[in-house]
Amino acid sequence: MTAAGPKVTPDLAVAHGLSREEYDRIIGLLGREPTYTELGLFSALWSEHCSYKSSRTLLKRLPSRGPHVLQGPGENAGVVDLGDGLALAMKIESHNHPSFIEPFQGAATGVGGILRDIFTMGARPLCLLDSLRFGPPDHPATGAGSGYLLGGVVAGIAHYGNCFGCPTVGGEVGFAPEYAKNPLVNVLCLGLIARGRIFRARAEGVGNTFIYVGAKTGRDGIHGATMASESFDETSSERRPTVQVGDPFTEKLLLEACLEAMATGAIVGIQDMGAAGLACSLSEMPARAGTGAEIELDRVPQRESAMTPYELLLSESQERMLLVVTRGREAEVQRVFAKWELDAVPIGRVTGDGVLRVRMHGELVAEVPVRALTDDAPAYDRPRARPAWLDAVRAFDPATVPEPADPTAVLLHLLAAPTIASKASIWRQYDHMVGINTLVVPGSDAAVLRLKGTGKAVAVATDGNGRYAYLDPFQGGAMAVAEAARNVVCAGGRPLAMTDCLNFGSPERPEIMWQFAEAVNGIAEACRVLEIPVVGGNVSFYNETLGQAILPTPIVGVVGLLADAERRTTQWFKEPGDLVILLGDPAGGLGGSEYLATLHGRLAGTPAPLDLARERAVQAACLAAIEAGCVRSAHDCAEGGLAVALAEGCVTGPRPLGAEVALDGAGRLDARLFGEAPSRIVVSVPPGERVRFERIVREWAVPVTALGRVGGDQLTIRVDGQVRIAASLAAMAAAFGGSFERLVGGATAPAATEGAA
Amino acid sequence: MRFGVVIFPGTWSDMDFHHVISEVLHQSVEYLWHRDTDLSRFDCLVLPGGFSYGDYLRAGAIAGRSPVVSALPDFVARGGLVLGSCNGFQILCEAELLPGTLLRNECLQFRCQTTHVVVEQTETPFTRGLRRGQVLKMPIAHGEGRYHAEPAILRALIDRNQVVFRYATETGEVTAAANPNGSAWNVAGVSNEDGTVVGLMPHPERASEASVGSTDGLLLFNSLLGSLVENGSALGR
Amino acid sequence: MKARIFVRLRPGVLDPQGATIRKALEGLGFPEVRDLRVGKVLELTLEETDRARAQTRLDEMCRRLLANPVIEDYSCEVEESGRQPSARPGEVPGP
Amino acid sequence: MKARIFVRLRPGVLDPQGATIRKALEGLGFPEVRDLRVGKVLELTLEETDRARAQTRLDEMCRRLLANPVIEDYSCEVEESGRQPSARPGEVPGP
Ligand SMILES: Nc1ncnc2c1ncn2[C@@H]1O[C@H](COP(=O)(O)OP(=O)(O)O)[C@@H](O)[C@H]1O
Ligand SMILES: [Mg+2]
Repeated sequence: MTAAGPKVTPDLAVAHGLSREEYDRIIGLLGREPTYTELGLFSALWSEHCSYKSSRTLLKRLPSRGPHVLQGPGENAGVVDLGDGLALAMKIESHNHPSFIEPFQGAATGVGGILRDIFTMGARPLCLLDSLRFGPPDHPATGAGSGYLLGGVVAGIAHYGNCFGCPTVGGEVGFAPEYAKNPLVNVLCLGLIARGRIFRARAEGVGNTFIYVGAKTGRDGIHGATMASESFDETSSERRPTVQVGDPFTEKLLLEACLEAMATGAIVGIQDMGAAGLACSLSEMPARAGTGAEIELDRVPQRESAMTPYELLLSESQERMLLVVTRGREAEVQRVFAKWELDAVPIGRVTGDGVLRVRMHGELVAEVPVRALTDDAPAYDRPRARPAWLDAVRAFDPATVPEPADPTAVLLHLLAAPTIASKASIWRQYDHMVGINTLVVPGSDAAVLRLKGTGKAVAVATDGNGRYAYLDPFQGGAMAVAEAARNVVCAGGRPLAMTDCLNFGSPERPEIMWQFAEAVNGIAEACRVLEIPVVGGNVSFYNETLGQAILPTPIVGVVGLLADAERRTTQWFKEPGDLVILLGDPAGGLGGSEYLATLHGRLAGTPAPLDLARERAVQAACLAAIEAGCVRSAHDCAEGGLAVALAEGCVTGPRPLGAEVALDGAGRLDARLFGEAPSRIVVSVPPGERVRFERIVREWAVPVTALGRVGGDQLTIRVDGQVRIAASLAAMAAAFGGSFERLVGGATAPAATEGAA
Repeated sequence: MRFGVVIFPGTWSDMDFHHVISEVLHQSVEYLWHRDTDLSRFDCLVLPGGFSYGDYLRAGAIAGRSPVVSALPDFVARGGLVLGSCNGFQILCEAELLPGTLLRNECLQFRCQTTHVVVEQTETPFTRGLRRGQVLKMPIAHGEGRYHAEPAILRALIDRNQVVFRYATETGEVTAAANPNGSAWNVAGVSNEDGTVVGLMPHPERASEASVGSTDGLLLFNSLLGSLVENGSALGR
Repeated sequence: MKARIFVRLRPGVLDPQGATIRKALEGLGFPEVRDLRVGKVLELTLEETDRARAQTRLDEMCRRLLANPVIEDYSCEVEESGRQPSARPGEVPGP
Repeated sequence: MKARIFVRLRPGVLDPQGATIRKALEGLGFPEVRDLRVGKVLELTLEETDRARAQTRLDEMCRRLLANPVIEDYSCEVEESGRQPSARPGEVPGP
């Protein structure tokens, strides 16, 4: 074995992000000290990002089986059956750390990575959604003025998705001070596959050939995987040279070439090279198949000169894939890649002994059992402790908050709050139509995309509320599932499956680990009751800077199926005279609400309770009514409560319409108008359908409240007979549409890194 | 009618045009690769949208020098028709098959939105079935769609009736507010002198089915098919 | 042989990017900037030893592909051998 | 006073645009081009008469806005007065 590079010592291992115990474990597994190259392999594969060492055991609690699941967690993406011989690949991933260091390229390469996860499965990407979190727009780091983080991230997503040609059809953007130095960039991708044509990341068949395809390898992002497994401190900027630049053009060629090569039947297995690059693919693919690999690194196409084995194995250059091709059929695959002007180079063989052997210049530079890198990676049951501060923040006395004197002004204020306001100035920068499948474009509760040739469609939404999770992580996890599913239901989709991205602080802190475990338990519980299996996801830890963690933020993406695409529903009112009806309990709570945060600057209380059985009934009732064709609009009540949901019903459609609504009952005025609670959906129903609607929803035993009627040019809300809100359509539209426009609209300062002109 | 849809490295509206031509219009359609130069089996070629060659250097610049584009002048001279949308329009301008060029949007951002265009010219095969002043609703999706030509050249285009579409309001008024990218004279599409090559920034293929919001894009194809029935599909070749 | 090709928007062609940058600079406390325009510079190495031939070839590349005469002007510089493009007199190297 | 600012990708940072243009040039019969990289050049006029002060200000602009230090290097040139940026020796002016 050749010891290229410095001598390996325990200190060097620690500098690689491994603990001393982990280093001893490596020596135990190898029966000797690792070479420098081998240390690089272990440090990357045993990083939190690749090994899930802090979360693996807990994630097993997530239910992943269901009648439609064709592929659960463990592959590059999950796959569900859509019928008609079609299957849907789905996966969400975070690119939080790279996006903080370089927002444009960080977000762009995040899109690139999730697209590859989808097309390695053999799927053609159908759409993207992006869930983003930033500090408040007036915070210097978010810098709406400089457009720096927010503008950079949005431009990066637009650059990559638009150039590649996959529509970005939805997502969400939220703001809170806790994200100022740790923005979140989570991207979800869906892809379509013929049911029997699913590819997997397995190196099957001793003697088969590993073929490297795509972009050449440079010194990009070496240690990206360990970077994503550390918190930020003052020296983080010194590690900046690791930033990768994405090339969506090459990715597009890679997509077409991979799908065409897959059609030859010569490809046995395929995996993208993402975090930890070649090292990851060369160990995970054989590990999944119980095989080994013999690799000649000299053959790897290289962009820079004099690269070492360590660098070649750990480089995170983008737009690359590793294929396993049936021995003797290499030329068929190479021909396809030549047509697309991409490299396709055999770099080694599948072996039967379970060992990864890497040679360079004829010398052995690494010889490691693949299981040592993968299955034998440490798994920790990290200490967990309920945070001492939790009771204090949950204790909230509403009496300390004055009731609003002018509820109309509060409504307009909330409509203009960055988390609630229209994000049109973001999504008009995204091509959300390419592929001509987008039946419901961004701006409603869920996007709807048709499945050409079937009459069916899929609905998809992402959701997550860091404030709820902060105040009650179990409920925050469960609410994320409930809300994403509710949004899909509001569009007329029957939830099929979900994927989750769990964004937390450092797992080495017991209180963060407690939040994480609670959130996973909450998600698991909601999945069981709502019968939505988890088919994959992602965990992003270490979202903290100088000990200040983000709000715990589980983001959930739910996909639903519409048996009849023509039954799709949007959130806005459509016809004057239609009845406005609330499904679910009208009561809302102030705990953790947007109202409390935006108007009173407080993050406190307990979120309104989530009764999963009730949630299930409300969703079932709404869906049944939509499928029966007696609902003209359906909108979930989320941030800002009932009043904001009604206002959005008025102003978000192509034709703004007013409404007249009356509320009766008990409770504080602000809680009734702006309080938040799960399991509430505002629908509009044509008067002639009222009887049929009531008959359908009665079967599900959910509370139904007739609120009023659509019509006029203002939203009037009477509470106990007294007009409390009277807001004109123009005022609401200006508040809702104008505020964000000013932040990101128009020509922002040109980030030097914007892509090709 | 035999359509060809050209694929350059980085093209992405190819499948969308293919879908509309075969599934909505039920016409014969084939893909062509950017290296193909035998165009004799086609009546009409479509240069679709996308980011050919990543839009690197200038949008459409590299594709504008590809073999298939080099074969277009001959194809056109023999009576062939060419429609370029979005990146296809940029390519045709770069190849000097259409006058002018497309620059970065004035807002410096990509824009994906619904636009309305008013029909200025009904002498092309793609607009023959339309009325002058008719308003069409078609989306745009581009970062470099600001039409530019030297003032004298633009004047000449207007005089020779080569401006085919202009951005307008829903009711057909040509206003600055209706101009999504800062195009000179609100130009959204132009033709060559004969009207046999037409380029436009909007996406007719995304406006060809009611379920996606508009069927106005189909009118371009229907005009074309009508004109071919009239002229016969051999196009005099 | 090293060479640089400059491609600039022709005078009279609107440069919104340049205008936006100028405005942003003004906002950051640089009011002294006037008429900022953004161009491209292509830095390349040519397998060519003859300066005159190199210049002819560069010119040809610009005409064939690199510049669009409708909107752009170009100019080419061949570096004197041994001299780095960035080591010009009057130039402040970045950090 | 006229000035030019060059902003380039740092060495080692992938330049997909440069690589694509190089390949296109090769296809058009210019195989002699190696390592093409694309940068930006900002040409501007400064209301400033002191060269040294101009250079300091330009440097500041680059650090504050014009260059992204994560992936880019920059350099600034102040033109000697009366001299045009394009009138350098060894330069072929475009048509
Ligand atoms: N929060 C989660 N919920 C469910 N599955 C998860 C979660 N996080 C990770 N997984 C699964 O663990 C596997 C490894 O994830 P990851 O390393 O992100 O994949 P990749 O390397 O393809 O990006 C995947 O199959 C993923 O779906
Ligand atoms: Mg993967």
